Amino acid sequence: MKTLAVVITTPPYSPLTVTALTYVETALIAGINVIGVFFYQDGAMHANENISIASDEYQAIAHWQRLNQQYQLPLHICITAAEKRGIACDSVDNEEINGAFTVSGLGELVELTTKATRLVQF
Amino acid sequence: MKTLAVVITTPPYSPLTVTALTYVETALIAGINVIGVFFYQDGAMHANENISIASDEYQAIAHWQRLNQQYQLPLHICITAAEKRGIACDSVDNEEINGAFTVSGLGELVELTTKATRLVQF
Amino acid sequence: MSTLHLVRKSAFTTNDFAQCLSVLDQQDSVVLMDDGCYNLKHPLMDSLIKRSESTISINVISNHAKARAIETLAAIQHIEMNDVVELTFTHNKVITWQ
Amino acid sequence: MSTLHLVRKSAFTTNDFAQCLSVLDQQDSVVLMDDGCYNLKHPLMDSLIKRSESTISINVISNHAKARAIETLAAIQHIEMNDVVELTFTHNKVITWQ
Amino acid sequence: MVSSDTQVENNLSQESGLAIINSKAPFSSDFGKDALDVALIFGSFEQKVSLFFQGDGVYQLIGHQDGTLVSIKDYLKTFSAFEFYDIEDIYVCQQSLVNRQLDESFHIDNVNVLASLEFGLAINRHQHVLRF
Amino acid sequence: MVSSDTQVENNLSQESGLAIINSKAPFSSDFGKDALDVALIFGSFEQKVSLFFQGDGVYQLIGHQDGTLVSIKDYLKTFSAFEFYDIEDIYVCQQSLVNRQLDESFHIDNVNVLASLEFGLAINRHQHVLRF
Repeated sequence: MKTLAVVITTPPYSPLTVTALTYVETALIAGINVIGVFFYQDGAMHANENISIASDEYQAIAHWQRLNQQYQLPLHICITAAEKRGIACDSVDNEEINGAFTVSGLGELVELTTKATRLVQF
Repeated sequence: MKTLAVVITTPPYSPLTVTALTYVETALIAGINVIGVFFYQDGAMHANENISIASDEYQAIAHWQRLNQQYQLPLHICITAAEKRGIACDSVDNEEINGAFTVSGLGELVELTTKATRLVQF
Repeated sequence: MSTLHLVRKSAFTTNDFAQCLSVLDQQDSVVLMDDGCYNLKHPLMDSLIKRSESTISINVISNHAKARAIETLAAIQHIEMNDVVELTFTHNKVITWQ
Repeated sequence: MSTLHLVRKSAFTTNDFAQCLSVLDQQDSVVLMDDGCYNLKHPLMDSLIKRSESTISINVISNHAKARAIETLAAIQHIEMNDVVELTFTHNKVITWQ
Repeated sequence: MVSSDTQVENNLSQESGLAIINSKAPFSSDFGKDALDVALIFGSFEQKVSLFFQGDGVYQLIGHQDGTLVSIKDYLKTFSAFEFYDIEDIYVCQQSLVNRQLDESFHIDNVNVLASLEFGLAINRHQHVLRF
Repeated sequence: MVSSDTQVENNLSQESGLAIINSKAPFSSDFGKDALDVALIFGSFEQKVSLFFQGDGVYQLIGHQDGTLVSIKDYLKTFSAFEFYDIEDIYVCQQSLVNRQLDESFHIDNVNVLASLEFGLAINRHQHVLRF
């Protein structure tokens, strides 16, 4: 069974994130088992519920949400990276964190890396 | 009269911001009239009230606040850059925006640039 | 033990591509994507193509090159994202140079 | 019409320093700061020092070099941040290469 | 006493306005768009602003690009509004074009191709400089 | 049927664990610290992790640095904890050192200086690679 884990380090407003998203969606369509996406460094900004990108620009966060719903794709946000970037991760039912994302520690990256046949970083 | 305007493009968790802060504080101590600091691009993240940096690391935001209080240094945050980075700028009495910062448009950068003898970017 | 190298940076601006080339092995493949597409016109590409006459496969994502109006070279394979996904699993590992 | 050039990037990684040098004028000054301090050991520095025997002043922020354990060269002025502030006003403008 | 000749020379050498140096390629970061936003706001406030393209920044000027192929809103199209904003001074570094094997054919008119020396001198004619 | 010799060879060539390539200088971004955090967590979960230093990343290993001079918490000191976390495979690219006129003297012990070919082969012995 081909399993894939992906690490995202670019923020939602970076054009480079489009490439990462296209790659992940293409893998899902091809039937690859994407066991999880881990958002690290500036990638953690994806979980910020307040991010507002001009409506005529690429809506990376909405696309990740779509993949999460359509394919039950797990989206893990690194808590340390998120807090450093102004996403309050302390409350249980946090309004600031986009519901499609799970707040995780780096241990989740170990988990994904150990399980995945391939690890790809963007 | 020597007047100085400064543009900050690096986020509060970047070590490069230490250099910018040291420069601005040194200018203030030297009696230079720093007419304003404009936070653009990732610099806009400075106004995010939720940012939490480990207590043993450099607290850039607290230092900017200090300069703002001690020298009445105007700190302008670019609204477009801030919204893109998840800082909600819409409400009047916004709890998410650090009180030391003023939400401004790029017009403020024009104003500062026109008035300043020198413009320095960090 | 082949490696898939995803090159995302312009060699005209940073040295990431040079670092990639320094560890490139004979069975490896290179995919130029994002600003990595600009490397098609970089002097480092000539030396890579000469080396690749052996076994290294060099690819570029068509849309990424076309978006940037970059003419491509005959020695380079044009691929799409589904090919990148396939290459991910036909190689033993992936290194992203960004 | 002199310019103060603040160089903050390593020339071993990016081409910002090379771009700076390409527009450098005879009356200009250069300040190496942050990772720009690494450029003291870069081949581009030799050519700059040769040129600077004329009038270009080359400076490095002491603490920034010391933090990085970089030995400096005799041809280079060691300065502090208050010197940078002063240079800001003794030159007509500032360009930051970052 | 200053002679009128010297005065003319002083006026010519007067540094004014903002020079924006673009150093990044268009489709991998927001830098080009961020620089454009600054240029347009200066234009709309009727402040002098000139654009310089150097290094990978020259890729912002090349013709036949299409950001939509990579799902990017193509801000380069807005370059055609420069005339409307009275942004008339657009300079590109010749050496950067040569290094990248690029022709001097651009998607906007009136781009001045300058050798490094002249490129630097053109920047020097401005009072302030920002680089993106 | 597989001979025991071939089995030994297969075991030797078995790719396992994570290789982390460090490519950034220590005091201008969080990349080195972010890579270190990943390395330590792999170590604490008793997963094999090796560290590679290439390009400006080699500056992370150089002795006599002092981040406190630029008000930066010196995460390089934590490198001395590698042994405690059973992180024993540390490789540095010789060519990167030579280019930067750096001696092979580091602030931690047991750093393996490798020529480019061997450096690449050492990376290849891992199943996964991250680069910071």
